[in-house]
Amino acid sequence: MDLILFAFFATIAVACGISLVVQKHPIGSALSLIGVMGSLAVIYLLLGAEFIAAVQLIVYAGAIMVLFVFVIMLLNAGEETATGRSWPTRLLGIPLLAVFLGLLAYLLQRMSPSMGTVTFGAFNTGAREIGRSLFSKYLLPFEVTSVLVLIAILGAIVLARKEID
Amino acid sequence: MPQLNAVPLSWYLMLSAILFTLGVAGFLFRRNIITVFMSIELMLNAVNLSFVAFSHHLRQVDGQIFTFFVMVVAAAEAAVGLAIILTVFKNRRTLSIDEVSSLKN
Amino acid sequence: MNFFLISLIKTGIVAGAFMTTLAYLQWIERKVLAHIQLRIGPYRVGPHGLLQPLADVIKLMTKEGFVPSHVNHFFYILAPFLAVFFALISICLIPFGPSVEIFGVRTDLGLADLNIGVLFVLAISSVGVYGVALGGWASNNKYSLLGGLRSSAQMISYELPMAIALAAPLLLLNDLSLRTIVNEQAGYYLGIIPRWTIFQMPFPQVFSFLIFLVSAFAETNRVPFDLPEAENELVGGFHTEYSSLNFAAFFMAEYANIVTVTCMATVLFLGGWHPLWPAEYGSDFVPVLLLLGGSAVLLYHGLVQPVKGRPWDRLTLPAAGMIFGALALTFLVPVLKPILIPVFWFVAKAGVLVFIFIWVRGTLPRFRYDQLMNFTWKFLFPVAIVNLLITAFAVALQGPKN
Amino acid sequence: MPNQPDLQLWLILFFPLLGALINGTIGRRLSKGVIGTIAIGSVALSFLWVARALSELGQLDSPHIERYFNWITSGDLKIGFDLSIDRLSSIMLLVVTGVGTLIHVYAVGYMDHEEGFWRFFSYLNLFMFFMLILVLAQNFLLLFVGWEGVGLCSYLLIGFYFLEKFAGDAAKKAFIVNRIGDFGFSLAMLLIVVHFGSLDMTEVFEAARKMPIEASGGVLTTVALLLVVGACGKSAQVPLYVWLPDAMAGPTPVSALIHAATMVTAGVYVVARSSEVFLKAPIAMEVVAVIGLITAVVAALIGTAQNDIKKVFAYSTVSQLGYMFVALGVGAFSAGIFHVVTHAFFKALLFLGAGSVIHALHGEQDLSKMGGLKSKIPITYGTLMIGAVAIAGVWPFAGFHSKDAILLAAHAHAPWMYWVGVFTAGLTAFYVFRAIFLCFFGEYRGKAHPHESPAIMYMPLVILALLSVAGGYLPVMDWLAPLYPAHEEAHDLTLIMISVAFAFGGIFMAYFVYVLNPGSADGYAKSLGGIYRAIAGKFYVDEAYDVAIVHPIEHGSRSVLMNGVEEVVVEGGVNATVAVSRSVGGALRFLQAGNIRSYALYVLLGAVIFLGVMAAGGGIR
Repeated sequence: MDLILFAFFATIAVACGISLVVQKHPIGSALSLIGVMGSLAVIYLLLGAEFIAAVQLIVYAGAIMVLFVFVIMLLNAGEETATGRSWPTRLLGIPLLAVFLGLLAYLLQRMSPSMGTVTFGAFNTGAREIGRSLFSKYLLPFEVTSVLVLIAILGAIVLARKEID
Repeated sequence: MPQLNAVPLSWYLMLSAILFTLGVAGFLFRRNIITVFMSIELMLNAVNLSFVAFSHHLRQVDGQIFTFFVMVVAAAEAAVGLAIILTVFKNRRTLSIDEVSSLKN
Repeated sequence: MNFFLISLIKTGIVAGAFMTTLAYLQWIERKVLAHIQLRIGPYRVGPHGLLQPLADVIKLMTKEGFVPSHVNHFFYILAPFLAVFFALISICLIPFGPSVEIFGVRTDLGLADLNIGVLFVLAISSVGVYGVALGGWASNNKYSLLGGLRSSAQMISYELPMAIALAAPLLLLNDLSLRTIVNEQAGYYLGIIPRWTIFQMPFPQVFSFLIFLVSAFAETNRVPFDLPEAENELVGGFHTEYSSLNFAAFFMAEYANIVTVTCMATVLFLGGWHPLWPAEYGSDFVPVLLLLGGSAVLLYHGLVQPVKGRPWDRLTLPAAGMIFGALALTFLVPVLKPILIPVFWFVAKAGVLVFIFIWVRGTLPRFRYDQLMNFTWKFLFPVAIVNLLITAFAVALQGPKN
Repeated sequence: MPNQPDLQLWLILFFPLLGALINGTIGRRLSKGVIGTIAIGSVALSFLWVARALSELGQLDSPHIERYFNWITSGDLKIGFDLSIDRLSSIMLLVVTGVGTLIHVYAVGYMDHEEGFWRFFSYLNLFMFFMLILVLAQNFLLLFVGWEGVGLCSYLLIGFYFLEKFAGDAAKKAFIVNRIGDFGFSLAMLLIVVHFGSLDMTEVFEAARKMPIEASGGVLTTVALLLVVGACGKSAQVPLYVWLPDAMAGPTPVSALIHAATMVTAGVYVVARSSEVFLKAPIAMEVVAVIGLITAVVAALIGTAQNDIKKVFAYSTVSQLGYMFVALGVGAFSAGIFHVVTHAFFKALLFLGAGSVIHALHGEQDLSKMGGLKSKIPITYGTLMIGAVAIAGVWPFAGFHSKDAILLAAHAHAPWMYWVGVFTAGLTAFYVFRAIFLCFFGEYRGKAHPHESPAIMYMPLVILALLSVAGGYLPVMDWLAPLYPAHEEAHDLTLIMISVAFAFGGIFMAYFVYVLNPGSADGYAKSLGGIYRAIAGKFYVDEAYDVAIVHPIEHGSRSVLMNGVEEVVVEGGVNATVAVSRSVGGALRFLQAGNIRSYALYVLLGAVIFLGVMAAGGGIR
């Protein structure tokens, strides 16, 4: 059962990821990214991270990506135009990426026997545990992050209110 | 069905690796700033996945906390980054990364 | 397998009921609005226009599903599907009643129950933007685009006060599973005042309820926040370019959202299926009495004193009266009673809220856009935060729950 | 010194520093009254503290040392922040703080109309701070700190009117000339460190005492000579005296405090302080004496032909310093210090009086535009007259005692020195009284409307006048006697009479020339011809320096440094660097095309390499 679910959503995720890369239109990429996030949320559920799954949907799919879509619409960004300067990156990039992925895979399969398996429900974390450690063990980082967010808000406002000149 | 109910951890990690690579690919090959930005988000997601997977593996909640922080930071980053993109577009009238390669217009 | 079977049955029932409700919600809305405006409203199709929804559906289905040439096909088609999907999906988390015994099978009234139900509903509603936004964008039409932009901005903005308003009762009930939440609200103070969240000590959540309601209006793009489809400025807003089923899909999504939101409000603030006063004071007989009264009125108007110039009434009103009476009797059947009573209370509360939705639409004018934004950012948001703080403080003072 | 009380000597330094800081930082916003109060108060406080400390110490048979913290530690060389008081420094302390206080009071009145009031007083307090460090220092390095500090302050204060060019130039001149002396001084310090392995004065002098007298040079002689170089710079001795007359560009209180009473005597103080060293180096002693004599005569000669009242007094200062050096040179250290004290009194008096005159004439300094002021500013006249008599060395005024002590010592050392000294005394009397007569007698030759100075200005004058009268009876020499080997002083009345006679001769000469038949001076000047021109031209020393030193340096730097080093080496090097970096940058430009994706590519490359290494290393364990 787990395996099927995992396989299914993993396939969706990878497919959406690929489509993010190949889509010509930003909106298309955005939607595929949302797809990735949604399937990742499900996979988080499989990993027993309910809270993270929900937050993944709320924050990523619900806020960040909406922001992206909003901006794309606002700027009415069309399909991107090919420029001549992209061939060297392609030329070097594709093999490099292949090597990169290959190495990762190699290392993973080297380590996999030592890592065991994941079974649904073996380890469940609700909002409670997260909240506990968030407000006890990770209190300082939490507060710092809040400050960071505040700063980000201010920065966004300042940047966005700038007029065209 | 035992092995049907047990997915090797390394598969999750492999998935995250693939997604990450895809993100890098998007970063490398796309020319639209927004798309590049989204590729970055994709990489973040991939990393988050490994975090959660490890947190399940180690039976510790910390990995998920990290994911949480990553998300918050990503939100902040998105806010500021998109604002910057807006400004860039206002000033340059373009979204292509190659166009904005120069420090001054 | 048993589990799957039961789930299947329940899904079927709920889906059917839900769809019908949606269809008839529109009829109800039109009727209510009509009476608010001193009109009769749908009357021709079927007795009192009861078949109007059917007619509408047929009309919309038989219309040509026209796709303009200048639109972005994929997203143009995708948008309404997304909208409907996200609108319908969250109903499956709503608990309509307690776990009951039917024909020897014990089951919960309600499809599913997640540990993070509230968060899930929140997530779905936050993702719900895409339908409208994409639709507006894909239509490749200035008005639609504006509508889409407006709705996305509006939804993001009202997401915050909504979420924060939700957080406050969660502090009182300290659980995220909707069913647990409802169970937490069982019981009465002084044996008479229900322990619903809006009445619950140490800090009754009246404000957060109001905030939630207002943001709900905005989230569902209802008057007075229906900027995305402001006819007089944006033609039809995001659905200007849509026709036939796509168009219907958007409307269905809207009504589905209304239902979901009202159900959420009921669950979170109005104590779900718990009756307004305890059963020992005869709260069980409220539906019976209501229905009987209704049937009495109908019979009176149908048989004793018919209204002038409406010949059909001689047949339809008594028939309706009969039906009402029959329904009233079903509430007395001991087997069905434990199922129907809670469901009744739930539906009653949700219905009242829905009525409020319609009522507001009939009375209030539309906001201006800047007013809309100022309202949420400068009023709702701070108030919600303050409310949350006070609640947290109260809860902290009260000490840990037993 | 375990049995000695802890006197918190640092407070003496602390008060002026605090005043300087306050006035220097927030002085701009303070009212003049507040600033003046702070300035005077700080100095007065440290004066009181000195008095208290001395009263505590009583008979100061052995120096009182307070060690605060270890300042520098390099290898086995330890230099602490140590302050000390012995009989010598106690006198200097009293003079510095006492006269300093008086001059501060005077300055408040004098600078009243000036811009940068707060700036002036913060500088002045800072000077006091450094001067006190110099006096209190227990080791040479700390002394050098004070030494440089007073140099800095004198630079700042000479250039106080930095809007006028001459002030800036004078300041630079003073600073640069002092550098020469400081160079000598620092060399001396290095030599001391190398030889004695310490800079602590007590230790050094202990070591020096044990060493034999060097009849024909040696380490001590070198050290002594280097110290003398430094002292010449600070105390304006031949050949480094040229900066002092120009230093009169500063405000008059500055001239009085720094360039008459305190700082310029630092050289004398240092030599007297390191008497142990000098006593072992007769050659150095001779040099000191000769330098002193030459300075005294030359300065006195030049002084006779100056028309700027302050310049006159400046040259007299130089020649008086010469006297002190003579005293040191002939081994009469106590006499030298005694003269320092008395000179501080009457020279401060003279300068402040001159300042009062200038103040009365709204900034007029030219003697030829004065005259007949006797009746207009009587108090200034009286006090100034007393100062003149005192410097002329007439019995029983202060100058008489110290000067005659010196002259007797000189005669005991070598009679010819005595005669030169006496001649100089006559000259001194002549030019001082020339200035006085030109200023106060005859009829008024200026245009401004003179007015008497306010009380805050003439009160210090009066006090200093009293000191100049009575200062001669201060038991300075007896107080210092235990420090220095007593040398036989033939109390030869005839010698004294001769010197006094010379003084009166000078006075009468001046009276005859400038009062009885004014205007005859030019005639005499003509009859003297070249000599007079030489004197009036200050022996063309400045010009000589220009030709001999300044021009070669300027020209050399212009030709060698600017055209040679600058253009060829520096610019060439720069251009070469530019060319190289440009070519390299051109090569590297393609890596840094601002193309983000290529950057990402590099990052990816790095990651791949990293992973490769990991894989080769066999994964993570």
